[in-house]
Amino acid sequence: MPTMNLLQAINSALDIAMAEDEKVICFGEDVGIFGGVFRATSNLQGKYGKARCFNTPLVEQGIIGFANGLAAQGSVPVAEIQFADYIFPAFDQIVNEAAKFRYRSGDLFNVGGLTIRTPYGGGIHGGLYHSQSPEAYFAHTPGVKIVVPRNPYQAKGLLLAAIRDADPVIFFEPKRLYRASVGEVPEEDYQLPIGEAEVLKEGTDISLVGWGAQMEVIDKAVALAEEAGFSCEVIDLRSISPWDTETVVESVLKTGRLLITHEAPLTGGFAGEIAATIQERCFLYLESPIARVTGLDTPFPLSLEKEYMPDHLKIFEAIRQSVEF
Amino acid sequence: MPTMNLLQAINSALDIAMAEDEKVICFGEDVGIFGGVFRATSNLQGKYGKARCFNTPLVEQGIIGFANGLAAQGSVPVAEIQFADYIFPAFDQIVNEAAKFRYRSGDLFNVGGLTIRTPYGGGIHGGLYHSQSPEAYFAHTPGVKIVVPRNPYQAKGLLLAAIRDADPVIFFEPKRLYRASVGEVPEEDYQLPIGEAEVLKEGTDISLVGWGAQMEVIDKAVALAEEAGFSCEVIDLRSISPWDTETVVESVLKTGRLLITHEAPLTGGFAGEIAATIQERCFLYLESPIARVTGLDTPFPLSLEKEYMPDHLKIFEAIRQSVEF
Amino acid sequence: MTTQYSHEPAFLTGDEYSIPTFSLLGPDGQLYPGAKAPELEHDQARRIYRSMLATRILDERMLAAQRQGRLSFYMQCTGEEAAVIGATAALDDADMIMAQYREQGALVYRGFSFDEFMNQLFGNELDYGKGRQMPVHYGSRKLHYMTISSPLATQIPQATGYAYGQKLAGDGQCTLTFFGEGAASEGDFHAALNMAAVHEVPVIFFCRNNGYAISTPAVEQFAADGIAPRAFGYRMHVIRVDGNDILAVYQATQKARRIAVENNKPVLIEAMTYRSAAHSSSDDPSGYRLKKEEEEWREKDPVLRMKNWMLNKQWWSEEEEKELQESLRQEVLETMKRAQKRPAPALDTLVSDVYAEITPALQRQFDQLKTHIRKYPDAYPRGAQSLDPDVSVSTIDQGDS
Amino acid sequence: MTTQYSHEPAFLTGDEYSIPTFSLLGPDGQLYPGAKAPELEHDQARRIYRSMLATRILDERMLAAQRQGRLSFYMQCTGEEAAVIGATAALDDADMIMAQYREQGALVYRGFSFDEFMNQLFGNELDYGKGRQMPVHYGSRKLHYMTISSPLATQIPQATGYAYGQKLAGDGQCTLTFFGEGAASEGDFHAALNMAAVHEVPVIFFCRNNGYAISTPAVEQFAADGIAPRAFGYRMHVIRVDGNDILAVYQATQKARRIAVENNKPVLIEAMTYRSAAHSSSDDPSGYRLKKEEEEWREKDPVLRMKNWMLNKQWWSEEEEKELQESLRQEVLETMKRAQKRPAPALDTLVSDVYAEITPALQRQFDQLKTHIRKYPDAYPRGAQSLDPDVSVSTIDQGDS
Ligand SMILES: Cc1ncc(C[n+]2csc(CCOP(=O)(O)OP(=O)(O)O)c2C)c(N)n1
Ligand SMILES: Cc1ncc(C[n+]2csc(CCOP(=O)(O)OP(=O)(O)O)c2C)c(N)n1
Ligand SMILES: [Mg+2]
Ligand SMILES: [Mg+2]
Repeated sequence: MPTMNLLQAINSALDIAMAEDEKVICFGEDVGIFGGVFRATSNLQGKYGKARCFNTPLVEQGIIGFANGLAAQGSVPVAEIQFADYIFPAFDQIVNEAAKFRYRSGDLFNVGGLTIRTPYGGGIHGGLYHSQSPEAYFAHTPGVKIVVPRNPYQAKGLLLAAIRDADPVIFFEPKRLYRASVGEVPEEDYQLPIGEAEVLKEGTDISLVGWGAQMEVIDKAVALAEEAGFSCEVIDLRSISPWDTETVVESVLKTGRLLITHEAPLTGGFAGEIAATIQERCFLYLESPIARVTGLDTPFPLSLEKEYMPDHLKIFEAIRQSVEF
Repeated sequence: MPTMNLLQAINSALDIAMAEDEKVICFGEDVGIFGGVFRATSNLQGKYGKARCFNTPLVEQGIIGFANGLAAQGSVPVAEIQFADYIFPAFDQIVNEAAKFRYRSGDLFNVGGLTIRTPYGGGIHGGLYHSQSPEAYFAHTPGVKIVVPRNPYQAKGLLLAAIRDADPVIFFEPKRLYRASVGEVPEEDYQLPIGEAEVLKEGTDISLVGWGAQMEVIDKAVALAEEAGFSCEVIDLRSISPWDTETVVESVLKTGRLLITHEAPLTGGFAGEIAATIQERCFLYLESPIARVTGLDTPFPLSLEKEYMPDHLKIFEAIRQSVEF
Repeated sequence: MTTQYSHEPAFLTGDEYSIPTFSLLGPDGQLYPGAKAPELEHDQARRIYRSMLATRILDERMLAAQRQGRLSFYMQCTGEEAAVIGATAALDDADMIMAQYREQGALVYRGFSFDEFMNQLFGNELDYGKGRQMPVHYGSRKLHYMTISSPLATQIPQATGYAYGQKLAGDGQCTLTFFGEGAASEGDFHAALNMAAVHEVPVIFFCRNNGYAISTPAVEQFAADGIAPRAFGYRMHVIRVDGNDILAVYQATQKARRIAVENNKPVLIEAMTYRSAAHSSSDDPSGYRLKKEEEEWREKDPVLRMKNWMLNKQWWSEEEEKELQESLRQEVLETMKRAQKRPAPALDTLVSDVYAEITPALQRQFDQLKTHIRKYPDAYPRGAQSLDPDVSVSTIDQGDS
Repeated sequence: MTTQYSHEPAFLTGDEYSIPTFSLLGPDGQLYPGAKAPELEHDQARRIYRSMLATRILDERMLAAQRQGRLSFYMQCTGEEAAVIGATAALDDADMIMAQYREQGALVYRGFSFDEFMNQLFGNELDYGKGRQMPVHYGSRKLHYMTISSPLATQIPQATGYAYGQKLAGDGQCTLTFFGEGAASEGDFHAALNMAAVHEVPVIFFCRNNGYAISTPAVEQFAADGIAPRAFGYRMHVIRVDGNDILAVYQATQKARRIAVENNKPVLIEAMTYRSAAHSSSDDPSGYRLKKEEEEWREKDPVLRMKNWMLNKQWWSEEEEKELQESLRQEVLETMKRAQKRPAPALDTLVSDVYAEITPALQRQFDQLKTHIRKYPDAYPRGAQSLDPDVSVSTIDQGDS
């Protein structure tokens, strides 16, 4: 099996989707000949022509508005927003339009073909506007799905599933891992399921839940924790919306403890939703408070990024506190 | 003391703020001579002139962009977004700009003078786009404050505080109560504190937390609950951001049970944040799972609005379940 | 373009270029001297006129019904029938229309039945939109009419995208999007026109400049002479047309369609017209505009103007007029009664269509809701009846209250 | 405006009006025949030229420093110094400038010291922005230069609002906002210009049309002949100017300022220029444009052009040039070293300025963080040193790695 980094895996997924279905159309700022500022769309314009892979003017609300219309027409747009920090001008087209298109029309029309790809997350010295993790904003929006892959293999399989999914999907790509994460990825077509979490490691003392780039951080924390004698169960949520409640419930019924981690600020972050749901579903089984290890309730900083990030040490400390509660 | 409805209370607050400080400037779609589609800005243009109270072109991102600049300059803009459902085109100017203005500049510049007023909520046969309660989207955004009044007295005192607050504030007005809620409101200037919840009623079996129009619904539910023998403590959060954690913690430490209610969809709604925080802070004192009574995870409907709404019966049932857990 | 240099610091002021208004039919229903009517066959002309009249009467009756409390909300097309129907008639019936909300005339023209209108207005079980949106949010897949969405201007970049898809599909269709001069202030408008020009998309941007956005007059909406000059900013074909002149609108849109479909170029049309009625049933214009102004525009009424033209051509008669008016009124009444009597959509429409398939979490919420409704059927008469048609509930309020 | 009628269905195509480019100084540094230089005193001319040179050298050195790994990111103004500095020099020093990110020349002109630049670039304890934003996000309250924000075009409607406040304050100031031709595609641009025209706001919209938005060439950004024709859509004063011609930019902006401040009218200026360097230190233009094109533009270099003009006027000499270049290089080096050595901002800058006062919840989070850092000082050298300057931590990585 060939080895790919996360960008190559995404490029491979796009290539397969475009080759298979001429309705698949990729566009966004600088995605044309340049292949995107991260090069995720490299060579696609050359292979499939300017009509199917092109630069757009610099206007996110237009990109998603255009994509919504294109999807309603029956095409399969894969729109790129250059950084997740710049998705907000398109917020109305996503939250009021894409998410409500099918519902409001009684399914006369839908934008199920739509996929929005966007790099998210910190740890790259990006400061306020090249680091945000806005998944929770969209998780409060019934009608869109949200997917976050943790490595190249996941990225390819989940992106192919997202493009073919019958609903609009926002696909958040952990840009810190674009080149850093390398792994075996099949050359061929395959899909991974949307809406299903994956248990990466079984354990008995505590369940750790995360997604995307945070899974790597969890792994490091688990190494410390296991050394300290704590047995951890690790779950990659993969889909934030819909999220796989049952897998998490089942795990917590077994371990009695739960820790959730994300980079976004604590308040209103998606860990809150998970905690609220699990305390209800597993009330009698919880042996300690559900812990959240997240970014601070501040904008994303630069010089003190290390201090801000929910790293393996913070997770490890929270594991200890939870188990020793 | 005169009697006012909620609109009159808001109008009175704006009048006082504009009379006191000529830097206060009110604008938005139709707020000029017409006084806004709900008439909250009635007579202000006549009294203070077109330069200080005016119609804007129909562009929410422009309204808030303009307001941000005006606030940075030292003025005190009070911008109206005609319906909270239409705040999303301004999402970037709020979340990326207003909320981060002070932080990113190291306090060289800030938009503390900014207040955004907007009517929110359901129960008026408004369907998808005249009913939304988007407070949770903003609650995940450090740097803006969020205030929701429950009645005319609160509305006037909180709005005056919001206008004078050193930080940007989004002021969500429960439009269902605009004319329906009537009460005594002082003619004069007064302020109510932002960031402080109010305990409206003490009780011993369960704490009920809500805000805005939902407080009226809670009252109805409490009437049923007390009849059934359950003693309820009622808390109006008033500010969603920052929210008064300590008051809720203190209450739950006493009652051992918590129910939170809002109109917005369940998943990612602000009740999740409260539940997550309280299960952590009050873990050993909780006698039953924290309950959330909210809208469904769907867009806001029309014909079946009654079925959708988190009404007094749903709250009453949840109280019963919680106490009898 | 080769750059031209100048060595004088001269500012253009925006008044360099004035865009004339294309018009054929005068307010009296006579062609202007020198004006030439477009080719318009007898049948087509009658289809157009009947649609205008049907729209006018539907609006009159439904506003009255709203006033009687029979429905919660209504919006009239009154005064703008020529703009909307003239444009629609110039399209191919399979071209996509993405409208704002005040364009029911387009649907009438394409054959949306009064029953279909009423089902939406009353949000009953037959409403294609399953009773989820406010009245006037029509949509029809078979008539290529995109379901209306309340947030303004969002449909404009969507129209660009839709038409881009049509171009790739190569089926020779185009998209026409209607919007008001107020909505044209939104950022989405700018995005839509620029992208359409850059990507050479067969889309027609049709602006109904009716002078007001709710209470805001056009002079507080923009400083320029209307919307048409914006086309210069995108290098886009543009024409301004008398929106109350059905022949001019028809011909301009026909030509625009040709530019769109044959040259793959977007076109902007600005139709100068007037919102003769209130913004909606919730609005009262007396607070912001003069009766005199309204009366002046009534002189230019587009329906009367076409009627006179038809009478002149002997393509129409007063008897036909009377007969049609009566039968339309009758039809409105009957279809309204029918629609009002129909039950609300089934309870599961509350949770279907959020996603293509219901999610497990939402199914859970729905199951809880059903249990709750069965416990309190009286409090949720619609839901209760949907769950169990035999249940007797104290009050059923069909339609909106 | 009185309506003009036409009875022919004629479409305008967008090519009706071409906007010339105002220019005075040719590429050789000579005035064009017939061109008249604006009034520009010796001292002012030298201030302008020294600022251009300082900007050029700062950019050269800092890009080199970035290449050496001394800082994480950099963006050059190279090729656009005349546009930026010419515009700034035409303003009153107390006018507000709201820039995009490539306008460090404006700060140099107003007297931002190299120390101040370096503190921001290295995000150290003296950075006014407290090390929170990426390099080049400068701001200065005393120099009336709004702190840069990365999201594009957001500053444009803010400039309209800021200038509206200036108008109400009646202090005779205006606001100038810089933006790229790419950013002008954003919805915020449309909102800003329209609102400024409607509300008669003293704001100057200064577009640096440098041909590219990262890799996207202007022809894929808009179909029109540049940004200037958009002014027609708002009925706004507009001028297009050779952006590499300092005299033309200076004079055009002076006149624009008069229109803004004296008539309370917004003005759009489009400066035709070229981004001679890469988009940023992260970019490599060889993937999307030809060396040949870059070379052609190097012929039109704005700094050289002004230098030649200054030499001709004997307002400048090669000796002065050499001396200034050397001292500037020296200064860059020294200030860079100084800034790099300074510690990072104190730990509490992580949580201050979110709100005017820290909230109890954030204080709680911060207290927990401090406890954690004290437990693992080696993992957080900056935070640990800030908490306890005496602590010895294994690695301190000042600057960005
Ligand atoms: C984004 C958004 N903002 C505000 C509104 C509220 N609103 C509904 S109609 C309207 C006026 C629209 O005016 P115009 O576009 O001229 O259309 P007209 O009503 O004149 O046909 C406003 C402000 C809305 N529906 N959507
Ligand atoms: C809203 C937003 N979208 C995308 C970006 C990413 N981005 C940064 S600079 C840039 C190109 C800007 O081009 P232009 O406005 O022409 O300015 P120039 O770089 O040429 O000076 C892009 C796409 C951003 N910063 N903000
Ligand atoms: Mg209008
Ligand atoms: Mg550029």
